Amino acid sequence: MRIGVFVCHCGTNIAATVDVVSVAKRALGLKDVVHAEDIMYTCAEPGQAAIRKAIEDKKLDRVVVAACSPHMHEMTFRRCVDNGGLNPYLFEMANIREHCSWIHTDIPVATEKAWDLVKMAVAKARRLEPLWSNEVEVNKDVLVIGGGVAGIQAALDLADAGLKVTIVERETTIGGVMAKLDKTFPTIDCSACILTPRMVDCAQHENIDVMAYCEVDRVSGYVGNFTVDVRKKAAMVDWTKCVGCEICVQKCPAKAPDTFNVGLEPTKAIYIPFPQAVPKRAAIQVEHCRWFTQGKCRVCEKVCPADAVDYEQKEETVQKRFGAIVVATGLEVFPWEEYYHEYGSGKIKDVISGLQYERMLSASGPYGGHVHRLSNGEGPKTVVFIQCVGSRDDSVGRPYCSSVCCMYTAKQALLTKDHCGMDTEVYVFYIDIRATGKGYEEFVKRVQTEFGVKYVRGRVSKLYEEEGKVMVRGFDTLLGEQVEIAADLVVLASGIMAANGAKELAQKLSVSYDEFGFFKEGHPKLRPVETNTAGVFLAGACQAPKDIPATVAQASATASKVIGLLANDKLKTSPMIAIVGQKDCVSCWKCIDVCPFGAPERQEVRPGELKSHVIETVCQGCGVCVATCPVNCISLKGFSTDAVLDQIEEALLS
Amino acid sequence: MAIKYLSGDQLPAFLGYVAEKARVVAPIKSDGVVQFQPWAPGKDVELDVLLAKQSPKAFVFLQSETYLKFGYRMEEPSEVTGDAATDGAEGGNAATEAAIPHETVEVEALNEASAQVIFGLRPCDARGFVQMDNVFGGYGGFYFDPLYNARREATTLLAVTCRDPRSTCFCTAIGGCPAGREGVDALFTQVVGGYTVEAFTDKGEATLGFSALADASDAQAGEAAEVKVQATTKVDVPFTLEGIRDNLRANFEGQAWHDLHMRCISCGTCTYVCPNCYCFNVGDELVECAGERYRTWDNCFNPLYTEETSGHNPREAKFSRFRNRFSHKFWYYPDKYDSLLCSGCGRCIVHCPTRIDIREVLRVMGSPATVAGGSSLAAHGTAPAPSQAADGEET
Amino acid sequence: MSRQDHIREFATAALAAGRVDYVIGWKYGYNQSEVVPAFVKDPADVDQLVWNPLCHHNLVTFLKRKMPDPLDAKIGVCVKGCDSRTLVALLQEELVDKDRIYVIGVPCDGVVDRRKLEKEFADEMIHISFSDGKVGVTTRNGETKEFDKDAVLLDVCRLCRYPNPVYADDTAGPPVAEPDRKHTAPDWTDIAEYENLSDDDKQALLEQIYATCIRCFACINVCPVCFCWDKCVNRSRQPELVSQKVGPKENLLFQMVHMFHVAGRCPSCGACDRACPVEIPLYLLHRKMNKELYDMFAFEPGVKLDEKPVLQVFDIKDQFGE
Amino acid sequence: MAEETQTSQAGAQAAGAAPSAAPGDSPTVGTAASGGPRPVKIIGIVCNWCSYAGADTAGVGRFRQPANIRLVRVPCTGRVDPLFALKAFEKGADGVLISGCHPGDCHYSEGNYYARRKFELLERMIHHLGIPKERFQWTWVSASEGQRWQQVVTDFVAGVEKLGPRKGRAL
Repeated sequence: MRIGVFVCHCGTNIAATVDVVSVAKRALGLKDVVHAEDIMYTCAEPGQAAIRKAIEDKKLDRVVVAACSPHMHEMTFRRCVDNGGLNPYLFEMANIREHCSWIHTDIPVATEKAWDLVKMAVAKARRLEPLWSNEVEVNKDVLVIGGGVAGIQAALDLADAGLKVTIVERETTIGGVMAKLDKTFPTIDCSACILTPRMVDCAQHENIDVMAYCEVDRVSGYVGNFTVDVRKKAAMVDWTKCVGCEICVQKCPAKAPDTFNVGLEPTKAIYIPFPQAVPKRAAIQVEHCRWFTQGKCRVCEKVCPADAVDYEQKEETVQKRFGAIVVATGLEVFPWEEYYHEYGSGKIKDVISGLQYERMLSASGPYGGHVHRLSNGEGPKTVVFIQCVGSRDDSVGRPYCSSVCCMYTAKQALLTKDHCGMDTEVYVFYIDIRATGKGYEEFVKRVQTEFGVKYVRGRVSKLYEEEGKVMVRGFDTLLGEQVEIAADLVVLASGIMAANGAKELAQKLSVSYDEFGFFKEGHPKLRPVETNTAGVFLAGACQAPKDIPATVAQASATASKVIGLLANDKLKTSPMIAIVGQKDCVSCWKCIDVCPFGAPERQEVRPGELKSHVIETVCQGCGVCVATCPVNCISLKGFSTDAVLDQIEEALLS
Repeated sequence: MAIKYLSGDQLPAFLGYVAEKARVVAPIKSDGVVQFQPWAPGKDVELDVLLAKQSPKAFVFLQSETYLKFGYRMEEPSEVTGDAATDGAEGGNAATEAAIPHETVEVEALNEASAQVIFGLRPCDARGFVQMDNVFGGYGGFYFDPLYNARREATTLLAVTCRDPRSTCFCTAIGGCPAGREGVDALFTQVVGGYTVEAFTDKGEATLGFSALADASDAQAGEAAEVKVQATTKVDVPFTLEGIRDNLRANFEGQAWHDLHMRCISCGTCTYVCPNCYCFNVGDELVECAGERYRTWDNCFNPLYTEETSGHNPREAKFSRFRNRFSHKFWYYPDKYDSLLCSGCGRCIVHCPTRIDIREVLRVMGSPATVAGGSSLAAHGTAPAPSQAADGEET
Repeated sequence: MSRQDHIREFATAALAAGRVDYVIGWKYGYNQSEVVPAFVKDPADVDQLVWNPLCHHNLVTFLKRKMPDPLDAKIGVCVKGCDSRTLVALLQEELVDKDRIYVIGVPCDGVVDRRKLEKEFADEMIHISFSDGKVGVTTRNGETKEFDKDAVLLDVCRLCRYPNPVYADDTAGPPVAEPDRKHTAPDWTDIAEYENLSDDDKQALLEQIYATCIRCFACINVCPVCFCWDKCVNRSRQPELVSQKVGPKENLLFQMVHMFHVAGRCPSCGACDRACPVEIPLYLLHRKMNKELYDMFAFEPGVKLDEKPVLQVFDIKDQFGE
Repeated sequence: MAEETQTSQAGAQAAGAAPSAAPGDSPTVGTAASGGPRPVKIIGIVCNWCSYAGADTAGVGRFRQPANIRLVRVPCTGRVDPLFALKAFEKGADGVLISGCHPGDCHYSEGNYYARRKFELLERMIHHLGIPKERFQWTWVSASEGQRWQQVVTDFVAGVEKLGPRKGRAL
């Protein structure tokens, strides 16, 4: 065996704390090591060239690079080794930067540890064997989870590229949060006017299949070949017949909370969220329907001209196959009522959330755009906006900035003046104004100057009712004095959280997520729309709070990534998977029991003799079976038991 | 030479005397288990229990011994790198120009064999060594094992006559005897008040310089002789050796092997407690540049014993391993060394987890009766089942 | 009718009916102080079969893959309570073909520890008899002694919670009275003394104990739930988990391999303890393992057919290590 | 913080094999140089997706840690055979630390669920073998928990150091 060891200075990142030269020198004393050198920047072209040269000159059959984390450059060096004419899997990396030079300061200590890490890597290298990846057919259909603006944008881009797209939306209509907005900042153009045409495009696009009122139950398989169980929830209305005429909604005698209008006014037990819904189909909220709760009524059934109502309808699960998955599950508004008791916990009628205010402003909302006090219906003379409710607030476990509140508050302040007259007193309590987008700062300035909205820097400590007013007690940190305002209406800029069930979905997709339930991107800088699970991509607020332009941009970026992926007819699978040494298999089938992916199967090796066999394309290389196999006859390529034990032994040798 | 006499109370003193020049190994009881152990003053030698669990072979033929240490030295790089960090983007190239290192191997042979005296073993145990001598090089010396022979050379065997052989003893059946001399350097025989001592070899002689050793009286000598006769008559002769090789050969395919091996669990107990079994295995262990070569006991019930690299194992079936053990002791080995590989101590019977009885096996397979093969188990070696009454538990 | 008669009767019937190729029971060995596994093929031989407190062998061992001869033999087997649990453990994982076995359950009220008796004599025992709670021993030289059976029971029997087979096709006679301890949590006092040792004392003791191991594989080959047979990783050279060298470290590791591989499947039948020719107290490990598994999952191996060994499955609600 | 507890070691021991340094012998790290008790050596076995990345995150954040741990990367804690830990102790490790993804976050969705059952039993058995509990730990550290990784390592090393290097013993 002929191993080459390359120790990287990484400028001073490593060399400042680790004596890379001595490490390289000592490496020549290791068994099978026939070449060792230190290199300034191994990942740079000159460094890679040196590796290729050494492979050539010294006829290396294993390469060890001691540098940064394999998560950073393993792929880079695999490619380099490959170009050097060596099988890319005959390469091993020692992480002497993240795991050594960056966390230690004492040079002798760090050097000694680096030396151990190099020895361990060499020990593992001895156990490496050439591997060849395998090619699998790619399914070119794409699943988009979530029918908000992100999902819609991604779907349309993908569909236009000729890919078949399925949008799964858990509500009865696509549109998401954007459909609930009145206007958009900073242009004050009508949100619905720009969104609904795109919604219609989705409905009409030959390559797009909109599955509304559905949920993703189970995801199995792997990039290029996902199998997804989609559960169609029971709408109790046969959507193949329903024409969305809304007669049933008018006639329905039972009231039910209206989630689309954020609970401002009740809707009916059978409902269609809003006039431009896509698909425009009715659904029954059974827990509020008289037939289901009291066993009488069936009015909708009687009045339905298409006789679409079907009380017997059961939910059903359909299985679909996809090559890639785009997650666009969007956001949820922070439930301020549960946390901000000083703001009345929602008991004060005239204190509402920003999104409720959007519905109040909206011409297609429950009040036809008439801004008024919910307590008495009068138009407000004084309106107070409070920012960062559920954002930048550790006390409620929301340290992050929701990034859109500053702007939508400014927009709503402006619209208030517009709806209620310029003489309306409008105050905004803020901590900082974050107006980083194109034209945003200018917009805020206009709101302050042209529209005379009064910005008060400070937090509101208390809201309470007094003589039919909502008393707003806060502190103006610029004037350094207590302020108290008697408001008619208070609007809270409630923050953004990940959609309900985001964590559960993440687990189904086995992608990672942060403590707040936002999905984790592959790399914050370099892989912003990918996840660590190949074939699963992100779009919109499910990754982090963003405004519409950012969301749309990310959706298109994701679409292009997916298009890039599915441009291949075949995909290379990782060869670092489990393989059964059938000679030693005792046919106990424990591997089949424990495999999360169903990769091992019973194979008849000769008549009547069954042995375990791992299906290469299904195996994801986790190695659970390897640890379970009592005879250790399953080996995980690249992580063989011998390799692990040798590393341990080497580390302890010194 | 003259028979000597050692009074019982002088035994510790005698061992102490011997221990001055050599390590003394003797059967010693700890936690109710009698095993051969290094003796030290104050430790009681256990001679009432006839046989220690294991034969003393482990003190000459170690169960596990490292006999070679080796190390690889990689040639140092011919050039020492300059301060590479200053060499700019190209890096130091510390060793690119250095000659390709090559390995040199250093080897260190280990073989310590210090003088030891094994006291209190039985003639059958001693005979076991003689049979191992054949294999390890005494015999014709066509293969000479330095490890074994060095220790054997340095070892003196002071055997004790079996006063009271057990029902599982069958030394006489294979040409041995409770007072056998084969392999014995000096023989102790328990008589009233002490032991008579006879040295058969110079080695034995050498241990008898102990001052308290007196010449045995005729009475004592006579008593000893009587003890030996008595003991010998006590040993059963459960099978005959006559034609046993031919019969084993003839019965090679016998169905009876299948019947007899049924309760065998293919462990190695019988071979590891046996004073004769000598099979071993060799292994290397290497970590980085330092390695060692060791050998350990192996046995014919170990699947790897015959497994081939391909994975094919000619003795995959349990019965074939079982058959091999007995065939080897009474057929293959005799063919080669013209002696048996068994000294009749019966340890394999007593310690077998399922009490497989070598005597029963030889009765069946060693006799021509079963050439036909279809022997039934009932016929052999099973004590008659008790009457209902005797089975008290159940009445 | 005695249990012994029942066993003989069931055996005769099964053989005669061709339901099995042979029946595994117990018979006397080379003398009447020893009982050994009996393999009866011919109805004429069933009279060899005995049942008494010497019948310690767990015959389920002989159902393990590679053990039957011929390999596809239809086998009748006698099982005590503890034995039946090992059988269930095998059945849980389909390591034994249910259709190829016929199980004769034998309710058992305790097996005597022959080694305890042995240590009472320098001479060799040649006959052991039983009558109302007494054990009578005769040695080769005619010495006789009587013991209380309870005083010479196997330790595992003192703590037994399942004296009646948990799985059987036919049962030899009426069940024995269920002990009270069946209804309380298991009793682990047998390892308490060891557990109370200091870390250093434990290490020292283990070192001493495992220095005597001769790696004969009796414990592993006799273990009824240990089914890898020739392929045991303890023998494996690649990967070499356990060095082939013999020493306290290696020998202890060797046993830990066994322990982990039978974790959740070993009901502590004690077969390994009894098989060990050098009398290593293996129960120190497998009893502890079962204690911990019980503590973690309230799980007892080999009791319910429809269960899976606890390490073969998981529960998202497990609460460990948080 | 128990920073930099490892004393420097004498030169290139491994270059040029000393046949005396037989495998299996408990290592004699640095005694030559430092004279005092050798620094403790700890084997860490971490999963690729969470804890290894978590250690990376700690590195990127420059979270200082004691230098006694040597990490072995495996794809998933589900791939960790309990025997790895025992083997490490047999080979002379002073401590063993195993870490993976938090339950529910396993990259392979289920691996760590199996693992935690094994580890819990392993931990209890290890103590049974007379290896003090300070010498063995298994835990969960996610890719984003660089600081937690620093804490885990620092505390664990401190615990092992209190006991010092292991003497050659059964396992």
